[in-house]
Amino acid sequence: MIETSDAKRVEIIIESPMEQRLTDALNAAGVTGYTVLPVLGGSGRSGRWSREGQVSRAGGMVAVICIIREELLEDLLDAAFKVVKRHIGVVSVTDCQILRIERF
Amino acid sequence: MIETSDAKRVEIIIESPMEQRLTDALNAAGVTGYTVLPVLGGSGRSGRWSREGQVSRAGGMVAVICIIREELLEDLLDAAFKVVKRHIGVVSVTDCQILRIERF
Amino acid sequence: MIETSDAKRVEIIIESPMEQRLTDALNAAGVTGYTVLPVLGGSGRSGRWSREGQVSRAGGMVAVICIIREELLEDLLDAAFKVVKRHIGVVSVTDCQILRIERF
Amino acid sequence: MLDTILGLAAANLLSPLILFFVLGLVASLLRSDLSIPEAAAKAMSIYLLFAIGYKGGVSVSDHGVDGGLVLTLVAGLLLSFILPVVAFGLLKVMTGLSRVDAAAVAGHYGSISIVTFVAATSVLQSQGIATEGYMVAVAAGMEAPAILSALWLATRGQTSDQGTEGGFWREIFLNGSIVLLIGSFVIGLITGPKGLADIESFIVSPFKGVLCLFLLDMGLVAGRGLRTSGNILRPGLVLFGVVMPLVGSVFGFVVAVLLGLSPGGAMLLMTLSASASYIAVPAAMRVALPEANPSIYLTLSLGITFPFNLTIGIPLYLTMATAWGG
Amino acid sequence: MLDTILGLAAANLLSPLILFFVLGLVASLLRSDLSIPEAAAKAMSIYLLFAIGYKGGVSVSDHGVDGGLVLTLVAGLLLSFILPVVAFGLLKVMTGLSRVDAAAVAGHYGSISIVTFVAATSVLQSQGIATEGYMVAVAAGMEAPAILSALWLATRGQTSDQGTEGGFWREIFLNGSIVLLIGSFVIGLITGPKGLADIESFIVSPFKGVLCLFLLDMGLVAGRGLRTSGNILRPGLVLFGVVMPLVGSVFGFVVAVLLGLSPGGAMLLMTLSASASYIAVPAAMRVALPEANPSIYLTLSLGITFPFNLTIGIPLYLTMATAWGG
Amino acid sequence: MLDTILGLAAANLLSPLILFFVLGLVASLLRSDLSIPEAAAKAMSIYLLFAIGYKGGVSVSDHGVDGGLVLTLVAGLLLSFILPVVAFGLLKVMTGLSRVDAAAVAGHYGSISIVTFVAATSVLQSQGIATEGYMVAVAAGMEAPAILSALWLATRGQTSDQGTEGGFWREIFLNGSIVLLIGSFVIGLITGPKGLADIESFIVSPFKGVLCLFLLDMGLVAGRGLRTSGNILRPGLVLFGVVMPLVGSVFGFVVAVLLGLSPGGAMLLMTLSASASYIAVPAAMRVALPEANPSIYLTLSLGITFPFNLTIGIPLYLTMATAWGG
Ligand SMILES: Nc1ncnc2c1ncn2[C@@H]1O[C@H](COP(=O)(O)O)[C@@H](O)[C@H]1O
Ligand SMILES: Nc1ncnc2c1ncn2[C@@H]1O[C@H](COP(=O)(O)O)[C@@H](O)[C@H]1O
Ligand SMILES: Nc1ncnc2c1ncn2[C@@H]1O[C@H](COP(=O)(O)O)[C@@H](O)[C@H]1O
Ligand code: NA
Ligand code: NA
Ligand code: NA
Repeated sequence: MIETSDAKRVEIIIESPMEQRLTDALNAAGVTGYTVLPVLGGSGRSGRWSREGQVSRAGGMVAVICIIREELLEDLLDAAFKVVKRHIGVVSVTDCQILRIERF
Repeated sequence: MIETSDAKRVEIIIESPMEQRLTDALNAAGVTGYTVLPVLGGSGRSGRWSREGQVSRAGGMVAVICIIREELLEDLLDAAFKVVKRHIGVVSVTDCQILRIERF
Repeated sequence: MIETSDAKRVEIIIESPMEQRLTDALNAAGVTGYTVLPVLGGSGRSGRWSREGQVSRAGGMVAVICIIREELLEDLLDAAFKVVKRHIGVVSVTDCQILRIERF
Repeated sequence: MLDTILGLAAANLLSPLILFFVLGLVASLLRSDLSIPEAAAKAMSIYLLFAIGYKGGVSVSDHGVDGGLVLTLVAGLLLSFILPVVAFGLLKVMTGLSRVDAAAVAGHYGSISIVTFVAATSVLQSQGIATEGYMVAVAAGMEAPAILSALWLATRGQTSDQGTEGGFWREIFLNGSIVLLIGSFVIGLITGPKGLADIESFIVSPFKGVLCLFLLDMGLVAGRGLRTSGNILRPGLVLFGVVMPLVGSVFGFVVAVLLGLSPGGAMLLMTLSASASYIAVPAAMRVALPEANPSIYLTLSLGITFPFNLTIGIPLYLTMATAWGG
Repeated sequence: MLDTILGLAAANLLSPLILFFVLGLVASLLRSDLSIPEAAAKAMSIYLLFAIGYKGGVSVSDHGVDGGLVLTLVAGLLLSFILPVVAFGLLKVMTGLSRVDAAAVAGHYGSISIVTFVAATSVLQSQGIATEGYMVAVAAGMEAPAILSALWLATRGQTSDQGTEGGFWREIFLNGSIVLLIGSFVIGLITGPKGLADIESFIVSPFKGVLCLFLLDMGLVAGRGLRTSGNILRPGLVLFGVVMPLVGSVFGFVVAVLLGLSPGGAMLLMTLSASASYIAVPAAMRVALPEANPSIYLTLSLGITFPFNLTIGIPLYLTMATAWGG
Repeated sequence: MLDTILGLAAANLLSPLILFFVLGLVASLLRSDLSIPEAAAKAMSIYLLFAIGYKGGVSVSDHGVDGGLVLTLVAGLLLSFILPVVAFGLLKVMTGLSRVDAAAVAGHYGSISIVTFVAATSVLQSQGIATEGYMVAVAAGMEAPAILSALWLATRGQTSDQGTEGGFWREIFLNGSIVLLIGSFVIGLITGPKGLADIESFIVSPFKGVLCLFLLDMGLVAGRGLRTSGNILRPGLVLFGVVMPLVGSVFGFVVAVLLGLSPGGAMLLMTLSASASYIAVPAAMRVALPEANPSIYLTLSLGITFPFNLTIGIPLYLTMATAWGG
């Protein structure tokens, strides 16, 4: 059977204007990769919004998914937190198994 | 180190025409927020579909992600289930850790 | 209360040109369904890319989410691995609970 | 008579409009990856609604509003209410569909396909046949009522427990295409020919070209539907998909005669009655009748009735309308 | 005098441009699901920037570059720097906004709304009033400086710790709309009327029609904002949203007189000073002043000031400019 | 002779088309966030394929189909098969690429870039030089065969184990751009000038303007590629990116002479042979040769060869073709 290895899946939902800063921070924290997903809309303490309601880049958000070796988690969370702390957004971490750990 | 708290990540894949009803139900169930992701296509018991194959709003689906405190899970699932029960779609729940629990 | 059942959530990030081949392989492996999410961009060993930088279908990626009964996991991973092994991309597996297990 | 139909049909079949639809159909049946981005398709449909609504309003402001508008609008609403009942009856006779599926399908045939309407107007135009500008308002009016009939047919006796609360009816009657069509119509009515002059080179000249691209996309979508769900189409269903538009067009014809519409107007009312919705109604059905199988009504409406109207129906209705008119 | 204003306002209010904006506003206040795909809206704004920048460049190449360009550009930069300070003062007097919120709002009013500018040019055009082609370059120049003032107003004393590193200023001064506007302007300047002839039927004839659809979308967005965040608009804020453009236009007027601009040019500079940004500045504020509440500045700029300028402001500024000019 | 080239090159370099490409290139090298939504870019490329295919078909229906079409088509297929072998040889000599990388790159140069082709036709048009309408069919024909050569070059001896099953070849030969180009060509052939009259103001007048915006996007994409992967471009590779188009154009020239094409036709065949794919081939390579590094072939084709052909190549090929032709 294919062997899998334990890892962490970090999902960060953040405002589009901060995307570049976040991914730079992630790279600085030593992650080997990440994936950015589009977001259609959402709701939170700062209210409800939807992609179609945006004239401005300001409004939108993106979801950044980053799968990492467990030992990297703390550095990543520190880096991510520095970027999001003054901003709206959500950070969640899930345990996962991955194939091809050597790639991470 | 940054401290994280246990929470639940609920992912609901549902037909676009039901999105508004679902998010209303979630709010009613007391969730503090949610995020809606676009879906390109998929397959299930009701067959295969793809975004580009849609002339009609009817066809598409969206993925609603809702991160909540564990104690809220039951109410959320009840609320979500009421909306999806007659409809196609998928509901899954994952354990996760989050930053800034005070925001949830 | 609504009863949930244990299942696995498999997330496969793969190049768009391979999407069809992957989903065919998943169907062959007996999955009852899957959902395809668009990807805006990302970064990995093969470098950084973004949707807007693409003239060509070649560049983009998609995220395929497949929720399955635990007993199906091995077959699915075998099938998925055959498709991705020569390609870039990431496969991760998470434990989850689902409603309406009978649909899977 | 017959040869006029055939002549028209032939001319129609060899027009760029139809040929691009066929191209799309063939491309997706051959599983080419040709596709129009969803946003572009939506933008084109917005353009078509905007242009046709506005031009309709302008032409009404030209000829002045008369009682005809109100009467025809009312007649259109009634047709939209009644045709689903007719369709439901036919379905019960011709197919083995469950009541819910039959009701959902019936709803589609009471409502209208705006692209079929647009194609019909562009045929009239190339034939130089005038028509009542307010027909676009009638088209908008006919979109929604059929949905009420469908729900009634589906839930006679017991009342549906969900989905049809207040919000539902707002969604139906304020759905994007109705609002845009009526809104552009009213704006055309207010600004009149002077306003049209301003934006003519945007909404008039490129119109047919955009319609070609849009029909290419319709062909792609219809083909995809036939490829993935064609197996659902039992002979009885396919037959219904061809017979129902003819029946609908007869209803439209009779009403047009009673109203004394111009040949052009009569032909448009026939086309509206003959056409089946694939936008407003499917969305409504997913919300209110989720048990109804969407593959059935979408494949039937898009894969059978739409192509039939586009190719054979439109020239046929035109011949009938003009034969009577003149 | 007054009746000219009213006459112009009336004519303006009944133009397709305004009416489609109103349609969008009404549709979203009624919670219709009418919407323009994001990609289509972005494509339209790219088209508008491309067309207006290019035409401006061509007209300059026609009349030759004079010192006016440089002087007016400098004056525009200064207005963009100063107006936020004025706005900040007014906000402190008229509203109870926190310093950060007030600074963020003020920044929007120093910067400009390109759609308001485009609407103004199309009014001038239909009035057959000529204008300095380089005003589009001035418009581009006025987008960013206000952001510096806003940050200074927000962080006087302590320096903001984050977001405003090198990358930030590149984002601001090389943001897409500035680059496209200036780039198209320069290309128009180089290729001149000969180049224009090549692409005229793309950037000139359909222009007004595209602008109608774009304003429809602006109406939808503004309406959505008012619906979801209207409650934020305390009377003081609403009043500010109407008074500030008037104040701004006076600044613009004075500067225009000092520069000796043509009536058309004066009217455009007034419109630029009166308009509030809703693209470049909000994005910058989210990065550099995340504590400022976006609902306040977006709703104010899009929901109050934009409609005000579009409906009442533009004819008013035009009357003032021409009254003085002639 | 030389001064004609230079004259043409200069005129070409100062055309809006090139300048907008340069604008895009500069903007993304400066890391501006200017970008065209993916859906809009795809819609524009669909528009260009639709318009150029259709116009080609119409012009053939005008002058009637002759043996030239078939002969030239066959010649084009052969060029597409052979050029990758030539490119592969050059790469082995000029660069240190692995066999797989070299084969993948070679495949791109056997196939074609439709935008380069479109730019060439619009240059011919502004020069008032006629050409064989069926060249668009030849362009479509040349897209795919090079892929076979590339796979053969990569896997000589051992056979690739995956990806190239039936489905693969359908993807290649029925890829969207081939189907749309051929389909529109055939429709143009059927409907002829009468059909063109219907949609002329959609596919003819705005054509050049759309092409400007599309080249702006190409510039943005090319610039992004150069910025992120420019380091991959060793001198040998860059040289190849300039030499190979020249070699290809000579092949095209010889074939054109043998076929006795018109100067316009010859220039287009040279352009096709000189241009490198960045749509069909990269996708095919990702599936069938995933080990080949996409940054190499995409950066080379988009960042070096495309700009070279657009700026220097096209006027050069035109001069050669006309010099011989007349
Ligand atoms: N509990 C949650 N679950 C999922 N997404 C959330 C949640 N809370 C906030 N979000 C997302 O984060 C954005 C900002 O949230 P907030 O900072 O609470 O305004 C929202 O628009 C949502 O897209
Ligand atoms: N096992 C699954 N994993 C992920 N998504 C699924 C699964 N089953 C169904 N879906 C999604 O839910 C939609 C409806 O599924 P169904 O109700 O089975 O037709 C499908 O089109 C998929 O997008
Ligand atoms: N650690 C990771 N977490 C999330 N996504 C990743 C990760 N590594 C790679 N990816 C995604 O997979 C794509 C290809 O990765 P690679 O094969 O490493 O070049 C990247 O562009 C990302 O979209
Ligand atoms: Na009907
Ligand atoms: Na201003
Ligand atoms: Na070539």
